[in-house]
Order: sequence, then C-alpha cells, then structure tokens
Amino acid sequence: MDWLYIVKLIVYVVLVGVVAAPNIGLFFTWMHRKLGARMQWRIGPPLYQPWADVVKLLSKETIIPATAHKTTFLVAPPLAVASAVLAIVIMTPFAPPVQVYHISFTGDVIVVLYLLTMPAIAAMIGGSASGNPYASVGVQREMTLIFAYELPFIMAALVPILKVGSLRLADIIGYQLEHGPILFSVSGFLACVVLIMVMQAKLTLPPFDIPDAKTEIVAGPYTEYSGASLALFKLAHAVMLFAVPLFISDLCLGGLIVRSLSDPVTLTLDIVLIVVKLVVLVLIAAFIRFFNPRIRIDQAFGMFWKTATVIAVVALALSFVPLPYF
Amino acid sequence: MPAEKPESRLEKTVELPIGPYHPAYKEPEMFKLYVDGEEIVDAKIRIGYQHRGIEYLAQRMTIQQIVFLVERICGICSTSHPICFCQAVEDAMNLEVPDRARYIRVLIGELERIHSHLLWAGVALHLIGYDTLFMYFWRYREPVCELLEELTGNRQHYAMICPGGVRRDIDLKKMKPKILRVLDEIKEPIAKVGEAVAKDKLVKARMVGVGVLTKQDALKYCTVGPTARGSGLKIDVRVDEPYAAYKEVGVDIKVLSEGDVMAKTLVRVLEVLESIEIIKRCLDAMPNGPIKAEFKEYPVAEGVGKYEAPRGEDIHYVRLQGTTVPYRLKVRAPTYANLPSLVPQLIGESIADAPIIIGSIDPCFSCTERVSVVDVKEGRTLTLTMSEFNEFGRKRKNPLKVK
Amino acid sequence: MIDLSLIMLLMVLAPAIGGFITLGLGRARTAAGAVSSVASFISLLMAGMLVYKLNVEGIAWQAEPKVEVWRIGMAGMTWEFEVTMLNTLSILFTALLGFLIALYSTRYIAKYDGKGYYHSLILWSISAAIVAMMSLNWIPFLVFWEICTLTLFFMVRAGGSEAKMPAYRMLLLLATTDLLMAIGVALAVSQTGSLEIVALTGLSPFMVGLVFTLMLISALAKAGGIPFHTWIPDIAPSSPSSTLALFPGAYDKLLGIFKLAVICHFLIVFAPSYSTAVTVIGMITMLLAVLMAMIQHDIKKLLSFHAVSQVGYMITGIGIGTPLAIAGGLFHMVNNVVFKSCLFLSAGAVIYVTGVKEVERLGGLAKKMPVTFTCALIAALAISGVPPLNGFASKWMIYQAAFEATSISPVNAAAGIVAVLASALTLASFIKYLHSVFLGPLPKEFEGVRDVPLSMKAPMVVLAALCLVFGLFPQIPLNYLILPSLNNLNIVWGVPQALPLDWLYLAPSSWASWSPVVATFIALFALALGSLLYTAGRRIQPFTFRAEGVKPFVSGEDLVVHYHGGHFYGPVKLSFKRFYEVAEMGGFSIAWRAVASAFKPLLRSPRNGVFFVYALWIIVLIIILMVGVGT
Amino acid sequence: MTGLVTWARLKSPWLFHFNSASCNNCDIELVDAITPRFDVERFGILVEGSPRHADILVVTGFVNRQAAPRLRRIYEQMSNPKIVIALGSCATSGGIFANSYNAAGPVDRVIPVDVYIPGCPPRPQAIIDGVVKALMKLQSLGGGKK
Repeated sequence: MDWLYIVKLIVYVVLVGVVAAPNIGLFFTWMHRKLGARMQWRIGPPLYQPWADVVKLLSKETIIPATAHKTTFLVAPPLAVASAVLAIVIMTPFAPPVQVYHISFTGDVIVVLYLLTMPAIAAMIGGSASGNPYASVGVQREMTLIFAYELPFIMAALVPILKVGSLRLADIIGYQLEHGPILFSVSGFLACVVLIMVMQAKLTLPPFDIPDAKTEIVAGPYTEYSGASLALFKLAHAVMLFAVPLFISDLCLGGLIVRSLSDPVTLTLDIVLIVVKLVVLVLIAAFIRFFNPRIRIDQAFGMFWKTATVIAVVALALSFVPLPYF
Repeated sequence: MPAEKPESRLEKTVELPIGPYHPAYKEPEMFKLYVDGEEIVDAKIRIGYQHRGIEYLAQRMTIQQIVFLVERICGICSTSHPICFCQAVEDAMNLEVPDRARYIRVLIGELERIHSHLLWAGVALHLIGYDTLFMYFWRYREPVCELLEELTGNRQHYAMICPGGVRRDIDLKKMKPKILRVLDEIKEPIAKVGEAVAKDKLVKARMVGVGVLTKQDALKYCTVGPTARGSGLKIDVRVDEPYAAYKEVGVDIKVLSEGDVMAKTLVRVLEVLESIEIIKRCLDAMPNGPIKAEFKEYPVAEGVGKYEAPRGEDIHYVRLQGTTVPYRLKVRAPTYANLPSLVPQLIGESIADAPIIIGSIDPCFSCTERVSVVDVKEGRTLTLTMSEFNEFGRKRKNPLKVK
Repeated sequence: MIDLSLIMLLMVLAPAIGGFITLGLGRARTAAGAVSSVASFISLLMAGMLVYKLNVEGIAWQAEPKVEVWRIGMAGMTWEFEVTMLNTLSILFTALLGFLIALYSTRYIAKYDGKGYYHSLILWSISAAIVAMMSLNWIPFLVFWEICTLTLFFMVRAGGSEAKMPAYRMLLLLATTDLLMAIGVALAVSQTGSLEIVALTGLSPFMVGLVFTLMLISALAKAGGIPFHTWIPDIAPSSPSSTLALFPGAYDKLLGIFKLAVICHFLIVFAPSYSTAVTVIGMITMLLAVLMAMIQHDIKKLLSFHAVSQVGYMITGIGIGTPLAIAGGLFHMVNNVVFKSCLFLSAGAVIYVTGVKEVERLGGLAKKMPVTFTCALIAALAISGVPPLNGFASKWMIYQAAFEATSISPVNAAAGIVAVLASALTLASFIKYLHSVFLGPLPKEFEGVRDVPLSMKAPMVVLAALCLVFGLFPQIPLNYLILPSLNNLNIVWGVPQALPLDWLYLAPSSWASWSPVVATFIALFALALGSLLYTAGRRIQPFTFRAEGVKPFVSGEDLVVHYHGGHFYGPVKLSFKRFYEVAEMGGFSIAWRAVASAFKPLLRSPRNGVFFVYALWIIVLIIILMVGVGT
Repeated sequence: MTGLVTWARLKSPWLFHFNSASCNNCDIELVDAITPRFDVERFGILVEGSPRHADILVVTGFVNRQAAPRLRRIYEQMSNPKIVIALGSCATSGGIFANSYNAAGPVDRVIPVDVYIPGCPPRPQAIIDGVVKALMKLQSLGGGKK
C-alpha cells in the first residue's frame, strides 16, 4: 500500500473539502444576498453575515418534533454536507492537470452527477422523517423537480462527453485546453444554456425555489429543522452554490485550471480566468434569481420537459456533426 | 357556499391548513383547503382570530372617543372607518359638513388609497415570490407615508376626522407644492412598475387565468371594491352615492373584465394613478372657510354611513339614544363581503396558487371581525351565520329579539 | 478434497429430498420450516464449496472454465451436466436466496393458513433451477425450466382464493412462451443435429433469426421483459411476499437473464441488428415499468413494477454487447437479486405486522419496526443507485459502457440517457414508498405494532449487509464471479488476467479505477466533520432533544396531518396523461390479451380442471417433440 | 469560543412575527422596517417563516382568547436562547381594546416578555431601536442558560 499517497490524499481532502469549499460557498451566498439587496434599492448584509448565521445556528438548541423519526431526522443534514463536499473533492478544482493530486478517474462525471443530487435526497429523507405536512408537500415538490430536470441535465452533460469521447473530467478539461472551451461551439453553447437552467433548479433558486416556497409551505422540507442540523443544511446549500458552477465550468468553460505554476504571466492570467468563470456563473444565477417570480411545479415540469429537453436534443444532435465549430 | 362536493372526491383528499400564523399573511386567518394531490377540491374559511369586540366597546364610549376606536379597526384603511362613522353620525343628526372639511376628507382618503394599494401590490408580488418588485412598490409608498405624517402627524391612525368635520386644517400654501412634488415623483415609476407586472412572462404565467371570478359569481357573492371592478362590475360608492366632495371633484371608475388575479392587480394600479389625479383636482378646487360644524344635542335617531374604502364598500350603522353614548354601532367591512367569493376562485386551482388568490381580494381581517352580536343583558354571544346576517339586513329584524 | 460430482449431487438432491420430507410433515409448520432451512443451507454450502473450488484451483481464469461431470444415460439419450463459471454464478445466488426465503417463510407462511407443502415447493424450485442451469443439452434444460414454472404456479396459488385467477393467467402466459421456445429448440436441434446446447453454426440467417426470436421471447417472459411482463404485477397483490421475493425477485432474473446471455453471446453470433433490438427492448422495459410504478397504491404492486424495470437494465447491458456492458448487466443481475428480494421481504414484513397493503393507510412505522426500516432504507437507496451501495456500482458500469459504446451505434447513447432517467424515476417512487410507509406520523391503529420475529428479520439483515458489502467492495463479486464467467460466453475480455485485489483496491498505478472504499472514506470523513460541528455547537448550548411535548409547526394549529404519498405525483400524471390513459386501457398487456383471446373458451370455463390439463398437455407436447427430434 | 458565539448571535438575529389580534398596523410597520427605506437586513435581521428557525419572537396586538393558546404553543416551539418583543401599545398594555370581553390580557400575561416597544403604531426607527435593546439582552444571556 502506498502510504504517501494516502497522506497526500488526506491533506488534499482537508484542504479542499473542509477549508476551501464551505468558505467559498459562503462567500458566494453573501454575494447573492448583497447583489439581491442592491437590486432592490437596499444596502444588504455585511460580508461576515453568512458565517455569523452558521455559527449562530450551530449554537442554538436542536428540537426534534414528536412525530419525527429521530435517527433519520438527525442523519440527513450531515449526509447532505458530506455528499456536497465529496462532489467538490472529486471534481478537483484548481488542479493543474499534471499534478499527482489529480484523482480524476474514468466515469467520475457520472459519480459527480449522482453526488450533486444527494443533498436534495438528504433533504427529502430528512423532510419526510420530520412528519410535518408542509415538509411532506415540500418533499413531493422536490422529487418532482428532481426528475423534471434529470433528462435535460443528463443530455446537456452528454454533449461535452461525446465531443471529447471520454468520461474522465481530466480528459474533458485537457480537450478544452487545446480546442478552447466547449462553450464556443454551437452545441456547447446550447448545452451551457440548458445547464444554467438546471443549475437554477438544482440550487432551488427562484424561479424554481418551489420546494421551500416561504409563502406557500412555510419552509418546505426544512420546516422542522432548528439549531445545528439547520446550520448543516445551510452549509450544504452554500457548498452546492460552489459545486454546481464548478461542475458546469469543468464541462463547458474549460475548468478552473492553473496551466503552469512556474511562469508568473500565465499564472496570473489563469487565476483571473478562474475568478471570472465562477463569478460570472454565480452572477447569472443571481440575476435570474432576482428578476423572476416563483413558477408553479407543473409549469416548471412543462418548462423542463418541453423547452429544455428540445434544446438539449438539438445540442446533442449538433455535437455529432464533425465540423469544427459545431 | 357551493353545493357539497361528491363525497368520494372529498374523503380521498387531505386537509391542508394555510394559516392561521402563516408567513404569507401578516394577519391570522385559517383556510382549510381540501386538497387532492396539488389540486384544491374544497375550501373552508374560518375567521375569528382577530375578534376584539369593537362593537361591544363602542357601546361604552362617547361619539368622540368612538372615532379613535373605529380608526383602529384596521391599520391600513385607518381613515375610511372614521369618515364612514362620522357620516353615519352626521346622517343621524342631519348635520351639514362645511365644504373645506369635505375636501380635506377627500384629500386624506385618496392619499390613504394610494398607500394601501401600493402596500397590497407589493405583498401580492411577494406572495408569488417576486421580492424585487415587492421592494419597488414599497419604496414608492414610503414618500406617501411621510407626506401623510407631515399632513396629519402620524404615518397611519391620522386622527384627522371628527363628527361634523375635520380636526386640523391644512396650510395649503406650504403643503400644496410639497404634495404635488411627491405625487409627480412617484407617478412615473409606479406606471412603469405596473407595466412591468403586466408584461413579465413568468408573472403572467402565475397571475393570468388564475383564481378567476366571473361576472355572474361576482354579482352572486355581492363582491365590492377592486375585486368586483376586476370582474367587470362598474360599482363605486364615490360615484353611485357621492359623499364628501366627490360630486364636485368627480371620479373615473377603472374596470377590467377578465376577473383573474392580474385584472385585480392592474385595477388597483390604475386606481392609484386615478387617485393622484383626484388629489390634484381636489387641491385646486379646495375653498376656504370653517373646518368643523358644531352640534349640541344628541337626537334619538339612526344613521347609515357609506364610504369607498381601498378594499370596497364600507358601511357603518349607528343608533343614537339621546345621550353622548350611542345605543348601537354596526360595522360591515368590505373584506367581509369579498370573503365568500374566495371559494369559487379557489376550487380547481393548485395549492401553489392559494396564497395569491386569497391575497387577490386584499383581505383585511382586522376589519372583518364584527359579525358576533353581543347581547349585553344576558351576556351571551351569538355569532351570526351568513344567512341570518343577510336576513337581518333585508328585513331590519333584530336577531336578538327573535331568539 | 471431496470431488466435484459429490458436491453437485448433494447440492441438487438435498433440497429435493428435503422437499419430500416437508411434504410428509404437512401441518407441523415449524418442523417443516426447520427441515427446509437445513436442506437449503446444505445446498448453499455446496454451492459455496463449488465457487471456492473453481477459484482456488485456478479453473476460473482458464480460457474455457468448465468442469464436465455427469453423464447420465437415459432412454437412449445421454444427458450431460456441467459446472461452468457462468452457471456457478447463478447457482450460488439461487441457493443463497432459496435458503434465506425458506428461513423467512417459516413464520411468514403461518399467515396463509400454514400450507405445509409451501416449503417443499421452495425446495423443489431450488433444485429444479440448479439443474436447469447446469444442464448441457436441451431436454433436461426444458423439463426443469417447466418444473420451475409449475412450482411458481403452486406457490402463487398458496396466496388464497383471490390469487386463483392471476395464477392461471400466469401459467397460461408462461406455458405458451415455453412452447414457443420448445419449437425454437426443435428447429435448432433439427439443423445442428445434436441435442447439445452448442453454438448454432451453419444455419441460414433467416433460421438463426427465427430461433433467436423464439428463444428471446421465452427468456423475456421468464425474466419479465416489457411485452411479456404483465404476469408479475398481476400476481403481486394477492400472492405471498415470499413467493414474490423468490421468483420475480430472484429466480426469474437468474434463470431468464442467464438464458438471455447464453442465447445472445453463446448460441449465435451477436449481429449489430440483434444488439440494437435487444437494447431497445431493454430501454422500453426500463422506462415504461418505472412510470407505471410511480402511480401505484399497493406496495407489492409498486415493488413488482420495479422488478420489471430493473430487468430492463440487465437486458440493455446484455444488448449493448461490449464486455464491460455484459459484465455490468450480470453484476446488476446479482445486485438486483439481493436488493429486490430484500424489498419484497420488507414489504412482506409490513403486511405481516399491519395486514394493510395500501399506501394511504400506512405511515410512521419506522419507530415501531426499526430493523425492517433500516433494511428497507438500505435496499431502497441501493435500487435507486445511491453511491456507496451496490446498485450504484452496477448501474455505473452500465452507463459507462453505454456512453463508451456510442461510437458503435447512437442507440447506446439513448440507452444511457434512458437508464439515468429511469434511475431518477426509481428514486422518486422509492422516496414515496419510504415516506408513506415508514416515515411521517403513526396512525392510531398501529400503536401496538411490534417488529417481525427474528426468523424474518435475519434474512433481511443478511441481504442489506450484502448490499453494503457489494457496494463497498465491488471487486469481490467482479473478480471471483462475474469477470471469469465472461470467458464462458466466448468474449475476449481485455482486462489483464486477474485484477490485483489489494484490500483498498487502490491500484495506484492506473488511475482509472473508481474505488468506492476511498470515496466512502472521504464521505465518512465529511460525516465526522458534520458531527464535529454538532458537538462544537453542543458545548455552548445544551443539546436538549425536547421531543415529547413539541408538536410539528402547522402554523399554530395542533392537528397532525399525514400527507401520504398516495397522490404524490399529481403533476407527473398531468404531463404523462396520454401514457397513463394507454396504460389504463391495458395497452401494455398486448401479449397477454393476444394469448387470452386465443383461449377465450378455456378462460371463461369455470372448470379450472381443464385449465390444468391444458398446461400439462403443453409439457407433454414439448417432451414428445424432443424425443421425436432427438432420435 | 463563547465570545465568537455571542458575536454571531448579535450579528444575525432572526425574527418570527406573531399577530395576536392586532389592527395589523404594527405588522405593516415591521414590514416597513424590511423594505428599502429602513432595510434591517444590513444588520443581519431576517423575518423567518418557521418559529424553529427564529431567535426573536415579535408579538403584535392585544392577545385575544383565540390567540392565547396558540401564542404559548408557538413560544414553546422556538429553540433556546429566545427573546420576546411586545410590539405596539396593544401588545404592551392592551391599548384601546384593554377591557374588551375577548381580551386574554396583554402579551406579558401569556408569555414572559423581554422588550416592550410602545407606540400606535411604533415607527420603524422605534422597532429597530427595540431590536437593538433585545440584542443587548441576548448578549447578557451569554452562555445561553435561558
């Protein structure tokens, strides 16, 4: 057994999973709230707000309602955080392709695809374990939303895979290093549009924040959660806010890659590119979020299975065309 | 109330409560929705969480004190009830209100209509999750509240009205330019935001064709105010039975015929723009002169006051018994008339639309809580059913005597 | 070492003799149960020895790993039985499931007025299935294949009166499709001249096509492929759960898919047109069955539709044809056998305790039945393909094979997409199953409910543990069972001779290896991080679990409403209205209606005796056909 | 550690609004505090949908007999440490409806109250000042014994 490799792995997991992912996620949450406030003539919360919210929630008491099934109710939040963190660790952000940390393996796109749905599954299991009628309606809507966006999501994710011909993130990023990001090809662009729509639904941001609609069903699956378990769900949501844009940038925008650590020029250029890619995706999500009302679950279902699937099919068909810019 | 649903459909459904302490509404009211999956099969409305026994207290206060009590029936339409009550008292004493007071009443009434409709439009958009426009509407409402504060001393509960006229005069020279500047400042943005609501694809998806109240239903359930005007009924107390200075100032009723939530929203936005015009005309035509008519004796008589509150027709009935304390005060608030019309609007719609449909009649439950009739002598409370209440209104037969 | 033939003899005869003994015991249920458990355990032991022998003596990884043992001369024909790596794979799991279900039904059958012969039926079906898998030529294969159908028929009949008609319908459908296979076999034998199950060479393409379709139909009917799946949901509501767990849950897949693999990759040259045909059938099975499953109200029917949809994955795997795809299909067969029977047993446990089948009237059983709930949760997550469990490992192999095979034909890409979508829909209906049966508030009438006795809990726990073990260490089943068995199907398998099986399966050299252990290690690490945050919070604020007096927040009112999963997917029904209307009309049981219309007089006649005679007549016909052709 | 937690509690107080029979003017002033002019989100204050998520319970209106049991139940469902604010003169002293037959007394006869905000209706500035006083009380709680 190669102990050195295991030590490197642990350091890597701690560095990315425990330190970087939650903090970047919370920073993006702050960006969303500040931007939203700014668009509504308001000043908006200070920079430290998401951190304060999480620490405060951690210090509060956790109440378990009488109708809840205690173990499942308590296990769901850490499960959500664990799968979100695992998704980021596997997507190996900021990893120069040559470095040994790069543990990308064939089929990791499929594994990440599943891991990005796990927080929603954890919320549903937690919600239905809490025994609250609003939570049950929230679970039903969350499930309908999941398999509404599953079809367009897998088709859009398939476009880069078929173009590159491999299921390995490292190959996809490598291909984009030579041929330029997949976004610049027509099919890539269409796939990116569908992926952004699906990102909005995966992060349950308006117009798809149907599962935890504040004005209809109180807080959806999270109604009965309080104290530390609610903090973990909020943390999982923050990590997802970093994970999904990262997945889309890996698939379509050429990934967050530092080409070479040596010469300073490309290094700064790469870092700027990384920041721009992530921030642009988060900004798009924020704009869509603050300029749209919440749509009903059957409208969302129709929108995903009609418009999004048609675009994805067209993108898929185009990706088979061998011309350069298709 | 609709005919009872076929039993098979009902027992398969789940009863999902919206309220009483639901984040969507600022006030407690309970809607028991019988839900089959996402579709509403039947709805039962249960109010009474706000009941404060105002009519009981009114039988212990003098006329002047009642004006303040009646003002606190509802925080948003807090000048409708006092004006309506004072008109009932003036009708009982057939007192003549001086012209300037009538114009000031119109001015305060219309300013309140603007801030009430803006408030509602914001809350309605919040109900469908569009918080940005909620903030926009409320941002343009703030200047109106500040204006009211300068005119009357308080953002709401202005305490401007007293039987026979108005308590404070308005120094037109100083206030008129300020009022006109504020109104011009908010007129343009509100029209733009209103258009944004009408044009936005997703807002239309949530509002057009949702919670439709057909004209026949509107008539059958005798709805009042913007809820009725959104379904094509051309009724407005300011035009049908003009009070205060509305005959001289003139009002152009805004009516839309679709009857869905979008129509009710746009009717209110148009009414805000119309109120701005009314205020301008009222300020130009305001005469000078006394602001209050004195009265000495209290006759034994009864009087009815009618007023077009932001939510609809508000009726006060007062019976004086020769002393300063009235024998009986009866208030019929507009939301009470609009509430039953909710059931046909809710049935067939999905749960997600329930809050916006309930919100579309701009419910103000604080005004609605006076149905219970209190028999002081035997100390028993009798809550009237809908039919008994109508019968009382039609035949003027006091239910207390019957039982 | 005991030589191979003794193992095979014991493995087959122990349950057969056990069957007769339990028949004699009749009413004494516990005794019958004990005998049947012991007998099936012996056969399991022997199967285990078999696998051990094959792997240890290195036979597994030869080019053609098979051990030819028996040659029984009977009535002028010699019947050979052999043990190849492929059929050991199915035999091991047949024996394992047989034992677990025998153990389970010792107490479970008490509910179905203790039919003594139920245990003997289980034992006979174990031995019949094993012999069918081992047989080398057609006649023993067909005869024991028919016996399995008959034992299934009687086990369904054990479900009481309302199980009568579904049982007959099932027998009719299976018997007819077996007749078709018999005709196919007759044609094949007449062409090749020998009764052996051997590659059909020298046949005209049309003849190969005909034989292939005939055999395909019977394999699909046995496994539950789409046009012929109707009998599984039909028998589900009324027959006992142990029957459902044994046959639709395990044996049909082991027999049906095993035969499909043999047909597609051993008997004929798998032309691309056949590959697309089989993949398309697989895709349709996956999607339609899971869509039907979402709207079911009866838990057993819901699970049976899922059994059919999981078969779709295996058919797609075998249909795509690349080595990785077939390995994925076989691995999914093994996994499905494990978690599907666990789900059927958990449903049986719920019905054993509450006596209620409808989703609407159940709820909150998790607190009262903790063991059943945990096993059902693990199995449900496994079937939906959630990472650390075995469902994910095999589904992931199928997706990867499908996407890598898109260069061969775009149909494979479509198969991959449909597979991912079907797994999302499976997740949907299992969230509904877990939510409305186990979680949520507990209805009054189930207050006094207690968990099932140990003899019913043990099998479920074993199966759930298997889900976890196969999920965390997929290389154990892959290296020892599935990859070597590919050599039997004359497929050149590119992987080096034997994958280095170090404990962590880390294979640091080649990065291209997804190691679930490492992933679970990271997940556990993150879970530790989560609980660390819990404890950090705890020190500051006392961690009070005020569970008793606190009611759920229903905006003030203190009414407890269980929003059960009955109509969980209203909006879905709206968008698939067309599909569900066709389903209501019975659009999918075309095959069944075709067969039924042919035998209209028989069906209407109340005298079901005639019915029974007809079934026997078919078997006799098959045998005569064989003998005729053989000589 | 407790310093950080107290800082966090001061910086993100979440409110849950409970309207026990008020004329909904205080509620509108509370919502005014959220809208652009007085935006309380810059202090980290949010109005939450479920009592489980909230630290501060804002009660408006004189508690009538219908609302009293529900108020107690909602108070119970909030997780410690929690603060109660009685908003408006009705909540502090029953206001103009004090001697109505349907009164179950002002808020402090139903649940323990920490901060009273007088005024009918109290201006948004007064509400923000009241919340600040509530935070000082939360700070004094420190170890979260309440």
